[in-house]
Order: sequence, then structure tokens, then C-alpha cells
Amino acid sequence: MPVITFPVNSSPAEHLLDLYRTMARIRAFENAAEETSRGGVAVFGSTADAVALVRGPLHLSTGQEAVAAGVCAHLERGDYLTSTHRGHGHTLAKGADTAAMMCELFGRATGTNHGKGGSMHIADFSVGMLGANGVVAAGIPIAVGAAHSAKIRGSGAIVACFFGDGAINRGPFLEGLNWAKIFNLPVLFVCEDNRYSATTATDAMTGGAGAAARARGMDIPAETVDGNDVRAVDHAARDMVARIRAGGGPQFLHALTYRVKGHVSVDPATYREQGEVDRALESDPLQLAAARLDALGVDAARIAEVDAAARAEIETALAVARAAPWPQAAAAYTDVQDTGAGQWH
Amino acid sequence: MPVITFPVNSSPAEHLLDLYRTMARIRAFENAAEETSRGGVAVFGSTADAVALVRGPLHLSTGQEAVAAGVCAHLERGDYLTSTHRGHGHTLAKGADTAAMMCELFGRATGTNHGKGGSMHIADFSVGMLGANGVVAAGIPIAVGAAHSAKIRGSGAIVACFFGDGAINRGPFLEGLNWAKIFNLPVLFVCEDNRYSATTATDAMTGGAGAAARARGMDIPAETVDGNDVRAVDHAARDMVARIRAGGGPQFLHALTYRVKGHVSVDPATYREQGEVDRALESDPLQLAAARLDALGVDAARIAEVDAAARAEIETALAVARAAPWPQAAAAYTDVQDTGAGQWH
Amino acid sequence: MALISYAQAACQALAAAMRADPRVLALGEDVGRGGIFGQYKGLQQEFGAARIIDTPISEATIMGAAVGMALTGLRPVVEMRVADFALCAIDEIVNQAAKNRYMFGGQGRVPLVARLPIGIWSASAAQHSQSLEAWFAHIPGLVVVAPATPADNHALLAAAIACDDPVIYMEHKELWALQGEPPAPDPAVLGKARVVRAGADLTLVTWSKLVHTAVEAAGRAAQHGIAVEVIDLRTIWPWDRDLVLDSAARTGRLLVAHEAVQAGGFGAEIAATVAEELGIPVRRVGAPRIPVGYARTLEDVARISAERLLEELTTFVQRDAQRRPAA
Amino acid sequence: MALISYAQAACQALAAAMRADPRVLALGEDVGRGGIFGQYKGLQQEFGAARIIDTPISEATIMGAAVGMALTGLRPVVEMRVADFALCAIDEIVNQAAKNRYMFGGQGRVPLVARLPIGIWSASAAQHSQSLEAWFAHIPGLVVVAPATPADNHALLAAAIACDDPVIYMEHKELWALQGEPPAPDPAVLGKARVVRAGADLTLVTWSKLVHTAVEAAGRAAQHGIAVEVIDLRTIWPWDRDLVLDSAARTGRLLVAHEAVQAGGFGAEIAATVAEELGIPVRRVGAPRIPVGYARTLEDVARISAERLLEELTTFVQRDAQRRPAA
Ligand SMILES: Cc1ncc(C[n+]2csc(CCOP(=O)(O)OP(=O)(O)O)c2C)c(N)n1
Ligand SMILES: Cc1ncc(C[n+]2csc(CCOP(=O)(O)OP(=O)(O)O)c2C)c(N)n1
Ligand SMILES: [Mg+2]
Ligand SMILES: [Mg+2]
Repeated sequence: MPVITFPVNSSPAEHLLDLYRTMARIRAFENAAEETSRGGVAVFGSTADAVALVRGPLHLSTGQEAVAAGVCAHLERGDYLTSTHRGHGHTLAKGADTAAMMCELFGRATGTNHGKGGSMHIADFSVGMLGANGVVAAGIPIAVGAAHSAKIRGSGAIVACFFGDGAINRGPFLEGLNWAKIFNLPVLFVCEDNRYSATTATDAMTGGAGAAARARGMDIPAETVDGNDVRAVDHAARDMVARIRAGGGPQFLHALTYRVKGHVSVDPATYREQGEVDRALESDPLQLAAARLDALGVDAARIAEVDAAARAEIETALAVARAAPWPQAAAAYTDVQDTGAGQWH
Repeated sequence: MPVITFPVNSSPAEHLLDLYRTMARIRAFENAAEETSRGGVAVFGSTADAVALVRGPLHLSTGQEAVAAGVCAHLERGDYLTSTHRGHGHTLAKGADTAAMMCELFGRATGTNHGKGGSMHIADFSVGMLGANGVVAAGIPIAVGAAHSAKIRGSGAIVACFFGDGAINRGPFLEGLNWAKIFNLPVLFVCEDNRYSATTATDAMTGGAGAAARARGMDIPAETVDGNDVRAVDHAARDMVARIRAGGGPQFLHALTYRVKGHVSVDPATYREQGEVDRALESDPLQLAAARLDALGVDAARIAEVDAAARAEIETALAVARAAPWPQAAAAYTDVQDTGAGQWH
Repeated sequence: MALISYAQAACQALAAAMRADPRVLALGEDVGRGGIFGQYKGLQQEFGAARIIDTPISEATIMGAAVGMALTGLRPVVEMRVADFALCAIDEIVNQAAKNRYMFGGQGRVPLVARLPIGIWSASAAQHSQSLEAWFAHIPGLVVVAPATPADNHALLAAAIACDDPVIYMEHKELWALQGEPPAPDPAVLGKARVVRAGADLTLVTWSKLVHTAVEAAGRAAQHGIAVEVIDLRTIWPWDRDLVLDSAARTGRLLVAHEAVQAGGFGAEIAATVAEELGIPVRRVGAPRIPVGYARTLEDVARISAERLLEELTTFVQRDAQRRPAA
Repeated sequence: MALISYAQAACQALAAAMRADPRVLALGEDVGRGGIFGQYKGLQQEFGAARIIDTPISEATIMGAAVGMALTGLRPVVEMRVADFALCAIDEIVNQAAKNRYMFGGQGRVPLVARLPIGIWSASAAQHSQSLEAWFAHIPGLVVVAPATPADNHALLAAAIACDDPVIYMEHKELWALQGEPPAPDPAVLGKARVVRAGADLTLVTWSKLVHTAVEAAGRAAQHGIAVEVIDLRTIWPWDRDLVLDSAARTGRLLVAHEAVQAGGFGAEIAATVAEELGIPVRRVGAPRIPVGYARTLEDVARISAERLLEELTTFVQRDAQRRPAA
């Protein structure tokens, strides 16, 4: 396998600030998406407002940013990532351009997917981000295949495979983990455990101790970490990625976090106690990281600067997206398939 | 839940002789099926001999009889069982009539399935045997649903769910076990581990320690036993069934055995060493049980009597099946569905 | 009388069936909170968690377990959220539910209703927008139903629950909020279509949400002097051949319209049958063979509008009238 | 020249593609021992276990992993054993493989070939006998191929492997042992049908194993003075509309025959198209809408025999000739 060089680690404070920056950018991106989606989501039997800029189901990862930031900090551009319906954070952290991402959410021709995918299918293959997926757990076999491919081609790439706590009850979870294990594939499984599957508390739907126990049942090394503590995620991911790159085969990271928002942006999530949400808000990953930065002696002004830069970046993204052209109707017929092109009726 | 009465256990020797009898009947049945199928299986690219009595894929459980016998000894008629493509033993041990079974293998109107299923889909709902299945692992969700139903209806019935070692790598294995666990269902999972999945040695395809470890990963109590020792199976099943009936929820029995024959009757199984097969033949479950019966002081004549009775029963079954009528062509149109009956074109 | 929504109508039909028959229950993701479309609203409160069963995200086992339940004396209603996710449970639908009764020689019945909502769901893109009724119509053993109105979503769901066959029950993802006349208490008869509007010039067969589009197009066609007979098929399998053939024989022209992809859609079956039986001119309107895109400009290409229908039927009638002025 | 079997022909095509292109590989159950039909015979010996990949019984992940491989520079050939088992991988085929390129705006391609053998497999009953080509023809993004001869199983498989789209490649379960002329080295052109036998009285369109039945029926029809033009469609999607419409326009009668269930089968698409475009008489022959039973008496009801075809086409031509003596 070709040798891959890793970025030299900067100081702990600088590294944490980098992680904070990623989180701040994700937060700003999703806040803006939420704002511009008001009225645009046709869910729970309502009808979508035609004039909203972001339309359709919008799944926000607000409060879960540390998982994306901490894991992706250890991925190279040539590495792959598969995601879920809740994929903005992963996409951004893997290196996608926020303007192109916002254009996609706005359904514009200049979006990452040229307006064909929207939030739920956001992807940027140019940075190895192989796509958000509308089918729970469907990214797992694809991730495993990409890892198998990397191994066969000897490209040295690894794959980060993100999925939720609800996904571990679907068959492809078992099949994919087993596959990665027997072929000793370079894949990091990341279970983003935000405790909910849509309106359902996942715990009651899960037999046994959960994600990590199942991985261990297949002899895949697994670790459970505080997914709101970006340093915990960062450290665990660093070690796991190192083991994977050294040929150690699949590793499993179980990150405990919390879904602060509803399942989709318009879900008021009345099925849970406000107290539970309030408690969760106390361990907001950005605030935790900011406090830690403070403790490490990083000036508050530098953090504010990062926040401001993130907001400014997203303002620009919004402006770009607002001005961007719609896809032509004719584009509906492109990229279907080569064979029989034109025979679409 | 209604009270269920269990048969009073006879002496250990008499009980073992009962188990031996079941095994001998399965062996005799399958030997006869194999004999009458010669030339009838269109597999590996060959064409089926039109005159064979048993036609199509025939999966024999020869050498695995102890699992069916030991488990089914603890099932009541009202309990359910789901099976695999290799289901003769389970069907017989659950109480089906061998003549009706043989008629089914012969494709006759008097068969358990009226000739519609054949060996691969043999079923006898009247004794709770809900069917052999041509799709690996497909019986697992059905078993779980039957257990869920029994629980909801308070019928007191339990379900024995048989599957092979290859089935544990399909998604429904995970989903079904998880479901049984969270709903605390009365189901006994039985993994009949004969070490092969068609032509493939299952071990290399299985991540981690295998079936029992996966069950434990979901907090389902699991035990691995020598599946060729009918007493071991019998004891484990007895205890597990008792726990299930007491409301203890799902239990998992992992029975180690060996597929003595090819995957289907015509498979010469050249992909494995003859030495391996020879070693396996040394622990033939019937011979083991016979030796044990001898040690328990059971007269050899009684064992011979059981063998002879089994052979005689199957001779009768063959005679009945040979003489039985074919299904009428018109029967091809029955039992499709009620709605729109007659609109079959 | 107060109007009722499509979602409420189904909810009421299910509640009534559950009150009348303890064997009826429902299982699926999020049903305990009323389902994400409100189609199970209040039911867990009334019937408890043992009959309105919240499940893990395990489509294959939701469907497979329902088969096991149905075989052993229950009558499950299976929530699949959208037809697209039911693609994770196709073995269980096709190899297990549909074939069970036949394969085992009639020893068992599989009286289940699997709810697989179809249709484009505004701005939800390729994996939440499929109409796959043609698939299930092709599978022996299955009944396929697609209600267009609140009243029908009551009457047909009641009939589906009462049916001893496995029924693929396809509500439309964009009809949940549709208000309509309150339903009659009686279940519908599966397999019977309904003439929504009579007309002598052309028979327009459709179902699900397009029924409303067809009625609109027919109204506008009337203004151009074209009398369109609109038939709501309601049951896709068994489809009401007699009613369609009768109507088509009268009007002399058949147009089938559906939201599904035209190529290989169920419209082909109807058009082919009418062509075989009557030899009259037939035409089909369906979606182009493209996935549904997210941007509205793309999504609109995959939708069948009333304008499009109007144009198709006008051209059809005019060309055909020219060709056969005596007809 | 030595004859070659249908299985060998595919094996040789795959071997040639693997020799020419290191990105081509195959994965699936039992492939390392040559596959259960001998369709991978000797390949693991030549190419090693990293390119002829034995897999667990995990259809969903076999297909899903192939999508991941195809997206990242490989060209997998996916073994599904029989189409019936591919029902365990339908999400991966329909929601993932078929939609990937479109949904992600053309960022990726999914050049995979999924082998899903169709057809009745003698005495294998309901779960091993399905012909589901109509399903996949209905799904945007997929190419659907069904070879009838050893030569075509070489030429079409080569073309499928060379194709950048996901191809559903449907061999027939009862053709593996069929001997035929050795193949030409060149790949076929996907989407092109073949006139197997010319004739002026009726166009008979079919594919897969029924091509041979159709040729037999056509031979016998000729003895009754009926000249049947037999077309082997070869590619179900995109189907060769031009060739079929040309032929049907010449003969004035179209009969489509397939082994799949007639209701909702792909024959409906062809018949409907011809009726729409040409307005000529059309007829279809397919299996009744019943599962395939085990006993031969039952299985035979689900098969289309040469006798049946002969009877259908004779009746068709005679009735039509009476009705339109001038035609
Ligand atoms: C196969 C499938 N079933 C159901 C759904 C509907 N659905 C979308 S997201 C979701 C919950 C997923 O929970 P989890 O995996 O924990 O991810 P989270 O939403 O919490 O990030 C469900 C049920 C789906 N998209 N796919
Ligand atoms: C879903 C599915 N995939 C593949 C097959 C083909 N097949 C039939 S039996 C078998 C091997 C099953 O192995 P195991 O579960 O260990 O059962 P055994 O045959 O050893 O009893 C395979 C692969 C199938 N029937 N169903
Ligand atoms: Mg979650
Ligand atoms: Mg086995």
C-alpha cells in the first residue's frame, strides 16, 4: 500500500480550536438552513410552503457536531465517508464547500448534487463524501464496499461510516459489520447515538447493551465515548484511525450524544420531556469546547473570531445560494443512465 | 396465560429411546427420499430426470437428527416451529405424518402441502409446523411474529425457530433476535451449525465467535452444545424451554453438528476433505445414542426393533406415496387468494 | 356534516376494526405517537402498546413478524411509512406473505394489510417518491389497493382489514391532509372501481392522487366540448376489468394515467388488455423513466399535471376523431 | 466448431473481461467453487480469492458493497444465484444502485452487473421460479438484459460488464446446460433485439428461454401456412422499440410471450406501446397469476409450452384474418 502522510499535530489548544471551528461552521450552516426552511417542510400531513428556500425534510444535527468534527479531523481528502439522512455535519467536516452545500439545500443548479438531491442526499464525491442516504442503515454496505475496494486497489484510503442508534436494529448493520470483519477492511463505524429514532426512544427498541456490545459480539474493537466532548471523540477516532491505517481492520466508535432538535426541523418533539432537552443543552458540544479552550488559555476573542468567521462564511453561502440558478427542466433527464439515453418514456 | 401440562418424564433410558426413535425415523425417511430422488434433481446445470419420484432440490439432514429430536421432544403440539430448506427432520419430529410427508416429496395431492411445496417447503400446520423455507433466515421473523402472537393471545404456546450457521450472516437474524428480546417473546432460537453454507465453509464467512456470541451481544441467554449428542441437546432444550414457558423470554441454542451429505442430495461435496467427513461419521448421532442406550442397559433387540419399525413405517409411507394421486391441473389455481379468484390472467 | 381528512378517515377505520375485532392490531415505527402522518393518532391511548406496537427500525422483521402473526390468528396492519422503505422488506412481502398460502397448500392464511404509501412527496427526492403499485400487481397472492379520497380511505381500509388475503394498501403521501366527505360506515368491495364522472368521448382510468387531477382536467375538457368519463380504479389488483371494458367500449377511447413511471407501469396492463379485448385506440400517461429530483424544476418534470392530462386527452380525441370521423 | 454451454459462455466472457481489466471482479456466495451452476468455474483458480470473492449469505450487503465498490473505481459482477434471493437486496438495487448517479447529481457512476437468474427451475416451486424482469424495467437507472443463447450469454455479458450503468443481468435457470454455437469475441450492443426467424403474418416478441419455444412454435406454424417473425428482445430495458415497431407494422399483428406472470409483465409494455403507436391487433401470452407449484401437474400450468404458443398464434391470425380479410 502507498504511504500516506498525516498532518503533524498542532498544539492541543490549536487542534481543539480547529475542531471548534468545524463545529461552529456546522452550527452556523444548520441554523441558517433551519431559518430558510421555515414553512418549507411538508411533513405530518401539512403542505409545503412554496416560497421557502429550503424545502422538504430537513434533519438537523444540532448538538451532535462534535462527532462529525472529531472523526473527520482524522480523515484525509482521499478517504471516504458515508452518511445518513442527517448528513450536513459530516459533509462539511469532510471538506465540502458550504456555498455549494447551501446551493444544494436551495435546490440550485450549482449545488453539490446540481439540485437533484437536497439536504437528505447531500454528497460531495470530490472530497470522498459518498452521500447522505434516505434509507436508514443503507450507507453501511456501501461503506463496506468502498473499504473493500480501497483494500483491493491498495489505495490506502479508509472509510468512515456514520449511522444512528436506530440503524443498529436493521439487518445491514449486522451484515456490514460481519463483512468488514471477515475481510479485515479499513472502515471506522461511527454510531451517532442521539437516543432517538424519529419519535421513538431507541433504548426501548434495542435488545441488550446496544451498539458497542453488538460490534464486540463480532470481535470488532469498540469504544463508547461522550459524543458531546469533541476531545473524547477526537482521541478515540485518532487511535482507531491509526489502527485501521496500520491494517488492524474495522473499528467501532459509539458516540453518545443527543438530538437537540426534533427529528425533522418541523417536529416539535412533544413526545419527550422538556427537562431532558434542557439537561442535554447543558452539555452543548460547542460550549464544552469553548470552556476547555478557555481553560487551555485560548483568548475569548479568538473564539469569537472563529464564531464570526463561521457566520460570515454561511452568510456568503446564503447569498450565493439565493442568487444561484435553478436547474433547467431538461436537467431532469440527465444522469439517469447512459444506455437508452433518450428513451425515458 | 392458560396453564399447559407437560408429559411426565419417563426414565432416562426410556426417554433416550424415544429420542432415538425420532432420529431413526428421520434417518429412514431421508434415506428413502434420497433413494427415490436419484436423477430427479436439476442442479449444477444438469437436467432433472422426468421419472424420478422425488424431484427438485433435496436437502438432507442426515447426521443432524439429534438437534431436531432433542429440541422437539420439549414442544407441545400447540407450539410452533419454523424451519429451513433442510426441514424434514423438524417436520417429522414436530409430529407430522410420514406418509403425508412422503406424498409431499412425491408431489402428490395427498401430501402435507397437496403437492404445492415439495421437500423445500414442507409444512404441517396441524402440528404447529409453520413451514420449511427456501430463503435462508426467512423463517426467523416469521417465528418471532408467531411468538409475538402467542404472547398477545395468551395462548401459552412457544416457538422453536431453526436455522443454519449460514443464516446468522443475514440481516433478519439480527432483527429477529432483537425483536424477540425487546418484546420478551417465547421463542427458542436453534442454530443448527453443520459448518457449511452450501459449498462454503461458514467459519471463514463469520466474524467473531459466531452464533452464541451474537445472541449474547443482545443479552439473549445462549448455550453451545454438541449437537450430535442427543442428550446434550435434550437437556439444554429442556432447560431453555422451561425458562421460556416461565416467561423468561428468548433463549438461544447453538448446536454443533456436521452436514454429512452434500448441500443437496446430488452435491458430491468435493470441496472438502474426505478425512473431515470420516471423522464426523465417527460421531453419528444415532450410533452415539445407541451406545449410550447400551450403557444404560437397554437391550440391543429393542434398538433393532425401533430401527425396524422406523424402516417399516417409511416403507409404508413410500407405498402410500407411490399410489397417491397427482394434483389436478385445476388445483394450480386454488389457494392463490380469495380476492379476485378466477382473475388469474 | 364536518369534513374529515384522509389520515383521519384511515385512523377511524382502523379504530373501528380494532374495537370490533380483538385480533386486529397495528405495528410499525412511531405508531405509538400517532405515526408521522397522524394516521394512528390516539390509537395507542385507546388500545394500548400491545395492540399499537412500536417497533425497531427493522422493516424486514416488521413484515416478517406480521406474517407470523397473521398465520397464527391475528390480523396485523403493518406500517411501512412509505413504499420506498418497504423495499427493505420485499422478500417478506413477495416470497413469504404472498406465497405462503399457496406454497403450503392452503394450510394457512395471511390476513395482513401492509400500508405502503406511494407518490411524490413534495421536495423529498428520489428515495421517498416512488409509486410501485405495478410491482405488487404482478405478484400472485397479493391484493393491491390505492384510495383517492377520505371516504375511500375509510371504506377500503375497512375492506382490506376484513380481507383474508395479504393486501398492499397504498395511500398517497400527499393526500394525508386532504379534506373530504365523511365516510359511510360500510366497507367497500375490493376490486370495484368507481365512475367519478360520466362522459361519452373518452374513458380516463386512473387512481390515487391523480383522480383529483383527472377530475380537474375532465372539467376543463368539458369546456372544450370533450366529455371525459373518469374512472377511479381504487383496487389495482384485482382491477375492475368489466367496468373499464364497458366504459371503454362505450366511449371508444381509453386513456390510462398514473403517477408511477410509465414504462412498465400498471397502465400498460390496462391499455394492453383494452387493446386486446376491444381493439380501440389506447394511450397512456405516466411519469418519464427518471428518478424524482429534489429541485422543484426537476420534480415538476416527474409530476403529471392537469394541464398535461388535458393536453394528452384533447390531442388524443382530436386526432382520433380526424382519423375515424364516422366513429 | 465445438459447441459451448450457456454457463461456459458466461464464464468465458467474465474471464476475458477480468483478464483485460483489473477493475473487474465478481462477488457472491459459492463463487469460489465455481458457483452452483458452474458459471464461475475455474475463475478463482485463475484470478484468486481477492477477485473472485466468496461472501457470506448477506444478499443486501453483497449488493450494497458492490455499489460501494463500483462508486470507487471497481466494476463488480454480483452473483445473486437466483432472482428470487435478490428480493433480499431490493433496497440496494432500487434505492441505491439505480438512483445513485441521479440523486447525487452525476457525481458517481455505478458500473455493476447483478446476475439475477430468472425462470422456472424444474421442481423448485414458488420461491425459486420467478421471472421479475418487469420490475427492473420499471426502475429508472437500470438496464435489464436477458440472454437466450450461449453466444448471447457471452456477447451480452461482455457488453454488460463494459457498461457504465447498473445492469440487471437475467440468465435463465434452465438454460445453464444449453449447448450452442461458440460466441463471437465482440460484445453485443445493449438495447438491440435480434430477428431469429423472419415471417410476414405475425410478429412474436419474446426473450430468454421462451425464444427457443417460440422458434419451435413458429416452425410448426409454418407447416400450417402461418409465417411467424420471431424476435428475441435480448435487452428488456432499453427495449428495441424501433425493431419491434418496424416488424409489427409489416406483419400487422403483435404477440408478446414471456414466462413471467402475464398480469403486469413486460409484455404489457410492449403490447401497449404497439397498440398506441400502430393501432394494430395485439395479444399477450404469459403465465397465469399463480405461484409456481412443486408437482409437475401444477408446474406445467405455469409454463408456456410450444403447443400453447402455437395455439395462441394460430387462433390470433385466423380470427384476425376473418375479421379483416382485406388486411
Ligand atoms: C429503512 C428506513 N426505515 C425508516 C425510515 C424513516 N426514518 C428516517 S430517519 C429515522 C430514524 C433514524 O434513527 P437513527 O438511526 O437513530 O438516526 P437519527 O435520525 O437519530 O439521526 C426513521 C425511522 C427510513 N428513512 N429508512
Ligand atoms: C437468501 C438466500 N440466499 C441464498 C440461498 C441459497 N442457499 C440455500 S441453502 C444455502 C446455505 C445455507 O447454509 P446454512 O444456513 O448453514 O444451512 P444448511 O444448508 O447448512 O442447513 C444457501 C446459500 C437461499 N436459499 N436464500
Ligand atoms: Mg438516533
Ligand atoms: Mg450450515
